[in-house]
Amino acid sequence: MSTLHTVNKSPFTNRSLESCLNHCKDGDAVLMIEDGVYGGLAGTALAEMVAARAGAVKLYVLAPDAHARGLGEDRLLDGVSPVGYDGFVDLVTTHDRTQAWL
Amino acid sequence: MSTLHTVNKSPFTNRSLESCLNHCKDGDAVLMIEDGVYGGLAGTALAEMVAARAGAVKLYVLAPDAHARGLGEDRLLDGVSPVGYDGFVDLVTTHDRTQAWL
Amino acid sequence: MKIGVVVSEGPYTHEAADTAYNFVRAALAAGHEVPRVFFYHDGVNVATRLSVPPQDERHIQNNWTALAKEHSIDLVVCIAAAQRRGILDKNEAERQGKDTDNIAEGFRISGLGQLIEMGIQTDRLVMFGD
Amino acid sequence: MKIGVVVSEGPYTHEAADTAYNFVRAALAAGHEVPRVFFYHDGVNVATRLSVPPQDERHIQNNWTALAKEHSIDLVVCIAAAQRRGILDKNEAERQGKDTDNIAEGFRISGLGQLIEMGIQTDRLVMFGD
Amino acid sequence: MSDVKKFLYVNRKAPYGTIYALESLEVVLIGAAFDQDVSLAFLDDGVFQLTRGQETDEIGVKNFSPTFRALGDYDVTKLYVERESLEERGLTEDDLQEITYEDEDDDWAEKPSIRVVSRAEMTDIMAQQDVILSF
Amino acid sequence: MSDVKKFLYVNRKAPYGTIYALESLEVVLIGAAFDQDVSLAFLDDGVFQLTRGQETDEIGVKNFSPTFRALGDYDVTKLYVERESLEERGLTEDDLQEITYEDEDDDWAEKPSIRVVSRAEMTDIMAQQDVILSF
Repeated sequence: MSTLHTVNKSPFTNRSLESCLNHCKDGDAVLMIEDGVYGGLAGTALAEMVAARAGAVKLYVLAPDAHARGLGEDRLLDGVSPVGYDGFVDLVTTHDRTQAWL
Repeated sequence: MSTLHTVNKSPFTNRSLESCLNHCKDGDAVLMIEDGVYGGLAGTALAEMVAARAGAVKLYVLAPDAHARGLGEDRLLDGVSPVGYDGFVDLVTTHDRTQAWL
Repeated sequence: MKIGVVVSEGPYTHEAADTAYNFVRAALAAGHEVPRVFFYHDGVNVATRLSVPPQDERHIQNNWTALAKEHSIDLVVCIAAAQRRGILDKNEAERQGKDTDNIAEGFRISGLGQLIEMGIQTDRLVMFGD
Repeated sequence: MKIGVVVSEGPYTHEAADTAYNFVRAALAAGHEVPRVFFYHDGVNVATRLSVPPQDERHIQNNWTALAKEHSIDLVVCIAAAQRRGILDKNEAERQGKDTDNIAEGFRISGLGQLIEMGIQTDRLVMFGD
Repeated sequence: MSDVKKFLYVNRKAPYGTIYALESLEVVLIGAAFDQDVSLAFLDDGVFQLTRGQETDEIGVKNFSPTFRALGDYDVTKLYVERESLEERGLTEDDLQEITYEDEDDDWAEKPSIRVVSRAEMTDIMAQQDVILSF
Repeated sequence: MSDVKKFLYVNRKAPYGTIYALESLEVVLIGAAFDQDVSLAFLDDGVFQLTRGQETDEIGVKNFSPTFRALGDYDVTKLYVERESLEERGLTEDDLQEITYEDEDDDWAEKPSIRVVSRAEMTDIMAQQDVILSF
């Protein structure tokens, strides 16, 4: 029994990602979409907070949103995987529920 | 020459207030409106950040918004003054420009 | 699998309606069912037929209307949220004494019960919003 | 003093249109002029005449229409923002081949130049949004 | 599988600045008719929805906070409030409205609907749901 | 007082997730016809608007980032970008598009429009304006 969490806001502006990571259980997945993809960036002031949960929680970014914003996959934190919309669908169906951190 | 800054978002969710306080000049005023009024609360995890600028910057909350949210004036930080819509208008006209931190 | 979808923000202003559209297309392509999409909060504004975006931009309402037709998706607009924001069908316009309606083809106005029902009858529920 | 006002968010969803309304009333009561209010982004949705809020809630569009009439305020809705979001006047509806318009009394649709002009011609500009 | 699903309404936004709190409550009231297992979660700025003494006359917006006190009549009796969210905002349980319900399994005794829980408990509550609606 | 006012467009939001960045640019383009003294400020998430290599085909949304490179033709030549905002986001000036203008006072020499400034300088720039439009 595990949850797919989605986060759609920039963590530099809004604390949704932080709250989400604070309410994940080990084995859950977090998919960063829309402006949320900035949470997957390496080398930022927040990278450590995000990286601290990588492993226990699986971290993904929606690649189409990352590409729209000019973020190549080489910019992503270790442990953050890009997925397409098809991967998003798979994450929804392979977890027991989806929780949106709006 | 001074600026009236308005902030309308909760500082517990959004970093607008922090960014605003980081871009104020001494002598400016900051008026917290709508969900921004929570920034004027005493005893919170953010009170110290806000209080650190009180004095150099004049801090106000829009009282009608504070009352709507059940925040009496006894809950406000020292140095934070409540104003009505009439006071809001006075702040606009007595400063040289208004900058909204949307 | 049956997947229910909620769209909570208006078109163009937020990416939510776009992400939901791309998600639903991918879900259908993968063989899943999306029996209903529920539009709530400003999401109801997706359903206006009066939108005229610039020609080089996507037409969000048209995209949803076409997708729903092709895949028999029930596009439900919350009546309470729609009334506040001025999205009306013919019935509602008459009932409220308004001189026109503005809902687009493929959308229908109904109650919040349709959202709960969707939550009960689908295997997964995914929300897109602000 | 002349004060220009911008409303950048839609009615009911955000408090911006309410705060702007209360601010404008106070400015007028204090003897200031508010020659124009400019509606941009989702703020254009304030201008629909099809809104039907619950009877125990304020009617945001009616309030603006009445205030503008009483004080001769020019309520300008940005044409580009309005087209995307489906707010049309009679002219625009005809030009775009739409079967109806939905703009309320007291609002007019015009270009972004009216926003810049307001910035030039007023002593202060105050923005309300998200 | 039973026909009853566990529904959780997650409230993370402050009231009045945006409509989400009010429109969340509207879903809860309609949803109550469906005989599901309903819980409400209040965390982050959502805890501000429950404060006492909300007076909205001056902003011209309807005060919907009394509606929370009616939830018991709709058999909505589990309102989980996160302690860490309260503390960060300088609030205690005393700053919140009293919200109660009558427990039909206990001779209609009046009981509190608000249950202040830790972040860890909130995490567990979220992980036990079938359907999560976020506002 | 001169007829020319100093207008500052403040951009603090990321592109595509919301429309503010695009609709801000639309105001700048129209405003350019009014012969005012125009500057643009990019701080907080607004610095993300200027990143190179934006490719929006997969999300089905129009890529408006090339428009920034046309601003010089509209005599919009002062794009102030806050260094602290870049650093917090792991960005350097090299991650931003090259945006230039031709300086008519200097024999049409091509010059950079982007000026990376410190937070203190940004604060001073803001304090020198007549009209501030926020997006």
